[in-house]
Amino acid sequence: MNMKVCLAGIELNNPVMTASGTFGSGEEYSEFVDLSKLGAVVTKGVANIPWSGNETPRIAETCGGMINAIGLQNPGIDVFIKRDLPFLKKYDTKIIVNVCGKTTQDYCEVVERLANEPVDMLEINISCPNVKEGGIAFGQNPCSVEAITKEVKKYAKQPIIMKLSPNVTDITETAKAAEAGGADVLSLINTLTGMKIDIHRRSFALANKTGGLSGPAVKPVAVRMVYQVAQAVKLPIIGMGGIVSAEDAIEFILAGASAVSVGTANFTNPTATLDVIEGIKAYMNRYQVANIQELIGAVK
Amino acid sequence: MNMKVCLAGIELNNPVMTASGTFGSGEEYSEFVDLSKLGAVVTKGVANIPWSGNETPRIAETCGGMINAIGLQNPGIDVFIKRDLPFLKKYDTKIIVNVCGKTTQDYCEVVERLANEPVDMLEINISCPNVKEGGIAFGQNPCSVEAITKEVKKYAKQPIIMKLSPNVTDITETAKAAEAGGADVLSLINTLTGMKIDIHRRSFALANKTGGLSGPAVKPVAVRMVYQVAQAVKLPIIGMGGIVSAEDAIEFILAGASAVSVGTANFTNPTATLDVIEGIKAYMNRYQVANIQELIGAVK
Amino acid sequence: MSDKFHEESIIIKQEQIANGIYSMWLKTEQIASDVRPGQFISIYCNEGSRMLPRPISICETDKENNALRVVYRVAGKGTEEFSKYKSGNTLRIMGPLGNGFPISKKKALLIGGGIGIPPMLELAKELDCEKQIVAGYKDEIFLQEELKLNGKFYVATEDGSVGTRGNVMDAIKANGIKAEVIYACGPTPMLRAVKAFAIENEIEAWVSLEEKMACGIGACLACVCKSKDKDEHTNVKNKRICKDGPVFLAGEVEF
Amino acid sequence: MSDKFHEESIIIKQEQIANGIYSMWLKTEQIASDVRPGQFISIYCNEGSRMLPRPISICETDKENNALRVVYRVAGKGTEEFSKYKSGNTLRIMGPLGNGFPISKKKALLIGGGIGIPPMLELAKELDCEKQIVAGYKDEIFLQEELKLNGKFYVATEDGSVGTRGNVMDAIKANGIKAEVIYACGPTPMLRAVKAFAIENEIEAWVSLEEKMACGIGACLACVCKSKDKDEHTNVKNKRICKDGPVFLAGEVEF
Ligand SMILES: Cc1cc2nc3c(=O)[nH]c(=O)nc-3n(C[C@H](O)[C@H](O)[C@H](O)COP(=O)(O)OP(=O)(O)OC[C@H]3O[C@@H](n4cnc5c(N)ncnc54)[C@H](O)[C@@H]3O)c2cc1C
Ligand SMILES: Cc1cc2nc3c(=O)[nH]c(=O)nc-3n(C[C@H](O)[C@H](O)[C@H](O)COP(=O)(O)OP(=O)(O)OC[C@H]3O[C@@H](n4cnc5c(N)ncnc54)[C@H](O)[C@@H]3O)c2cc1C
Ligand SMILES: Cc1cc2nc3c(=O)[nH]c(=O)nc-3n(C[C@H](O)[C@H](O)[C@H](O)COP(=O)(O)O)c2cc1C
Ligand SMILES: Cc1cc2nc3c(=O)[nH]c(=O)nc-3n(C[C@H](O)[C@H](O)[C@H](O)COP(=O)(O)O)c2cc1C
Ligand code: FES
Ligand code: FES
Repeated sequence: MNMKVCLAGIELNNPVMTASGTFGSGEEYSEFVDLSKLGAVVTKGVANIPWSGNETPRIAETCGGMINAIGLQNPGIDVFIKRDLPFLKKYDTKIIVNVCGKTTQDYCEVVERLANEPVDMLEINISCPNVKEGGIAFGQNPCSVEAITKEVKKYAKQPIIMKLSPNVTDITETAKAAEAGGADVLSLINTLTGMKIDIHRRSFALANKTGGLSGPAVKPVAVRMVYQVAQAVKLPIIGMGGIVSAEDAIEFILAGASAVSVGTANFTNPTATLDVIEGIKAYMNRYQVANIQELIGAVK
Repeated sequence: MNMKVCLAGIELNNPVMTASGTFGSGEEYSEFVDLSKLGAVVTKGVANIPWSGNETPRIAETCGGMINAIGLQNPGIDVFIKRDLPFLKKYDTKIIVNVCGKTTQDYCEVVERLANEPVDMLEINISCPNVKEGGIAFGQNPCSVEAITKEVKKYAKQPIIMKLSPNVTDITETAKAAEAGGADVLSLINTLTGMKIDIHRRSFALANKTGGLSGPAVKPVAVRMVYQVAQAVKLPIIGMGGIVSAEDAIEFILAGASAVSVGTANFTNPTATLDVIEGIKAYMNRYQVANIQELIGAVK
Repeated sequence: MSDKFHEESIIIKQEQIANGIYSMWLKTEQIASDVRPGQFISIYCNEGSRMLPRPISICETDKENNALRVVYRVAGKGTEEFSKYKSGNTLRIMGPLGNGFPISKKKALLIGGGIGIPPMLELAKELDCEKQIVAGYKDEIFLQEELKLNGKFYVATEDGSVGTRGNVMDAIKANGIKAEVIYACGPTPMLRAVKAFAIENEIEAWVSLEEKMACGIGACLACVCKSKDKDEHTNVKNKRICKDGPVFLAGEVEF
Repeated sequence: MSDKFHEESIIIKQEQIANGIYSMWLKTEQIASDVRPGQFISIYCNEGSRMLPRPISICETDKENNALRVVYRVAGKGTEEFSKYKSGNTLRIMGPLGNGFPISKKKALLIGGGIGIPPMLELAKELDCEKQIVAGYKDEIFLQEELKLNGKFYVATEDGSVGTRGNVMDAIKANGIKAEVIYACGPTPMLRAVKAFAIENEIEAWVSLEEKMACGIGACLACVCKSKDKDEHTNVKNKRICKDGPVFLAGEVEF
């Protein structure tokens, strides 16, 4: 059985990776998960300088999901390169660094700093709904998606994954814009902007008022978008949004994703990633699928 | 305790109504619900001529919700006026007719036909994701929202509610467009476009491939949009999307909705509407809220 | 039309009667008191992430005790949830739903395939006429004892372990069964074969159809099937299985 | 740092010990074997619509039997779910989590407010020094017997029905309690008062903080509090309550 998938020339042992922001830089979860078993570890977003993130409360539970407004707290690229990269290098997995910024310049700075580091790919987060500048502001407009992709590509030595926002009228437009800008891979979906109100305190559940909705609740939207994007562009797709089980992951793969990320489910089950990998194997066994390639985009 | 709310001059006994398409024309649910207890009954979408709707399967369950692609099956305006309106008139509730069409002309025809009928308001569904023509195609573009609102208003004798789609980058733009077009009330959200894949049969769960996601899963998105629209326009808002309990309904009201609709929850609990009304009363009692007006938009 | 009720029922007894097949007796307030064979109930999940009810046929009633029996197969997450409950646990249910089979005195052939067998029991108990019951199983058989008591009983199993090897049609042919009216419930391919057989032999045939449901009472239009003629209610060629069915004359619907 | 485990635990005993307050003993595989007082566990809901674990302090351990006790208040849907389970039911849990209280020989004052009282029991049992325990309740008291066995015990109730009328600070003042080290867990206003008291009297004070959590192990950055100095891990003035806490020196964090 062959579970290897290839994204822009980078071969992953299997298609299962972590969703940025839900797995730190892997260290904490390494107590539960042998990182070498993962297709890739995608790190929490990292910026050119340290960010303190938003006020608390930063999360709230919702039916079948959660909203978060962490606000991209991160220790900055220096600490990341010095501490987190060496840690990840100890494992036989691919390293994908999620990059955030307030300006195009910020993103480029991080990309440039990582150019000669042992990083396999970079995921550009232009879809975070929880920061005032940068993030989603870039990700909702096809023109700016194309522009930032082009800029980032100038500095990048590794393949570039553009992470798309679901908070758009037509995701194929931003997908095509990223493709036009030279993106190597697309990942989707980031979170849907949501809100929760505490009716007893009569206030917002999150200090930031709005937050990004993730978890199984959003899966139908995510699968739909992956399918639409798979029909619209030629780039490989990393699918995510509500994956809890192998069944969920296979839905995304059948819809057209070459790889998948597990996010919120890590919070419900620290070995969710491994369970998904085992479950995909079991499915391939049951239906005698020799090569996972046969499943990618098989439902049209 | 005063639970009366006023929408465009129409006074409702309470703010709780049914969401279009989940309650038929009230007859079936009247075995469980005394329709006179509802603020209003919003009917299933009705077109100028009968529509057969989509192929089956038309629905599929998802985590905390469902996707549907009924495809606006309806018996047409003639049967509706002859059979369903007289039935509804027997109850002491407001009657809101949801209107669908393939062209602007279709909508206007229905609106004109209803002008002299005993109908309190019309809700124009320009946001159904499950039909090839009409529906969402009108609802995703601010210019066409404004245009169709203007046209419909020409024929309308009753207040017009424009029902907005959540499948947009910025819902305040379509909301403002509807306001500019002369809408009297806004209702949101219609369903989020979603997809489910049956991994065992390797096919789409719905014959229509995509369907509209509804239920508690979407509530955070719906509350966020109601809040955003409440900040952006002056029109009263009917909030919906995932309301199951009074707590949910109050969230929408605090976010800025003057009234709320209960949809998918009817399928989980046929008396959901009544339970929501009772629960709102209990909340008002507990917190000594004399008039529900005090709650509308109280969280800012 | 009988009244419909929405109530909290109490599980009186639950047992596994075959591999993955469960039998559950529910104590109801009102629902069991006025059930026609072929009607079904909507069972709601207690698990909050599952919003839609599960339609399950009424297999048997104990009207004196206002109890009803359902026999179901664990097909997915909802039925799996039900299978874990024990006597004393509660389940919200709505019913009785749908039209049910029309009762007559004609020589009857009751055909059940797989999980379409359970409603045949209540039907056989209510029919007061000459009854022949054909039940088709994959391998393991269930409800055999109860059915035997209520008519001449024939079995088909796919693996031939019991009765005729093959499907219900094979058993009907092998035993040369004749009838004036057919009542059938089972997988669509079986119902198609029954319809063809009924047309060929000019027998009146009633079939019970399935479709995914949301409201279960005719309001949402999720569960339609195509009808030969324009339906009076929908004003198009669609009938609602939950309300106008699940039982239809084989000739009036397409499946 | 002790190892963390993720396992299916079995409820040995569950009882309501006060209005809305439940005590639950869990049989674990490994978690209970190496717990420090002040640590907590993440309890996962079985209900599939609730994705996030509930952080609950360890109230007591029975290391021989690898069991641990939690005492919790029904605050919302998750704790309500837990309260319905009976012995024999299972709950997935992760732990032990967080740093726990530092153990010393100094004359200690343990302050618990409301649902912050439970962790004080394991702490009192582990501390080998002069112990004074002040527990503040709204009205109904709980864990009193167990706490009495492990130190000099003072009570404050808001309604004055037992002990000092008022809050824990009132009880401390009323009884002129002195100490070299304070350990406190309870609502934020209480912790603020404790901090002020500790500064005023120059006493070392350890407080256990709360925040909404997602991962519970330091990965998601949901549960931070502001720190006086730049935190080594985060590289900003934020500490992770689940990992660097929940126990902090009162002076090093803002709350
Ligand atoms: C009128 C009627 C009577 C039925 N009687 C019986 C019976 O007596 N015994 C029995 O075992 N089964 C019966 N079924 C089928 C039964 O409803 C499904 O097996 C059951 O709903 C599956 O639910 P699940 O949660 O286990 O599966 P899932 O696949 O997890 O269900 C997901 C959703 O799909 C729906 N669904 C899945 N399969 C079916 C199906 N075959 N028909 C309709 N909806 C489906 C579920 O209700 C649910 O909304 C009947 C169906 C109908 C329409
Ligand atoms: C380190 C720590 C130790 C705790 N120890 C105890 C204890 O021993 N006994 C006890 O009764 N309670 C304790 N709590 C509080 C307990 O976690 C919450 O009361 C509980 O999570 C509420 O869950 P719910 O589903 O009932 O409420 P809901 O309001 O339905 O919960 C919704 C979400 O908010 C979170 N949440 C709600 N209230 C809190 C809170 N106060 N702190 C953190 N998260 C919250 C829940 O975990 C869940 O994710 C502790 C909290 C922390 C952080
Ligand atoms: C707590 C949290 C933090 C996140 N942080 C980031 C981030 O730093 N960068 C990013 O691109 N996406 C971030 N995301 C989005 C996830 O990577 C993912 O796109 C989204 O959660 C959908 O997947 P899921 O439903 O499996 O969680 C975060 C999500 C959560 C829940
Ligand atoms: C089965 C079904 C049918 C629907 N039909 C219509 C319709 O005819 N017209 C319309 O405007 N909205 C229709 N809707 C959308 C609902 O009115 C509502 O906007 C949406 O479901 C969100 O509310 P909920 O989460 O409470 O269901 C339908 C929804 C469902 C689930
Ligand atoms: S399930 Fe709603 S009409 Fe049949
Ligand atoms: S809960 Fe994730 S860092 Fe604390």
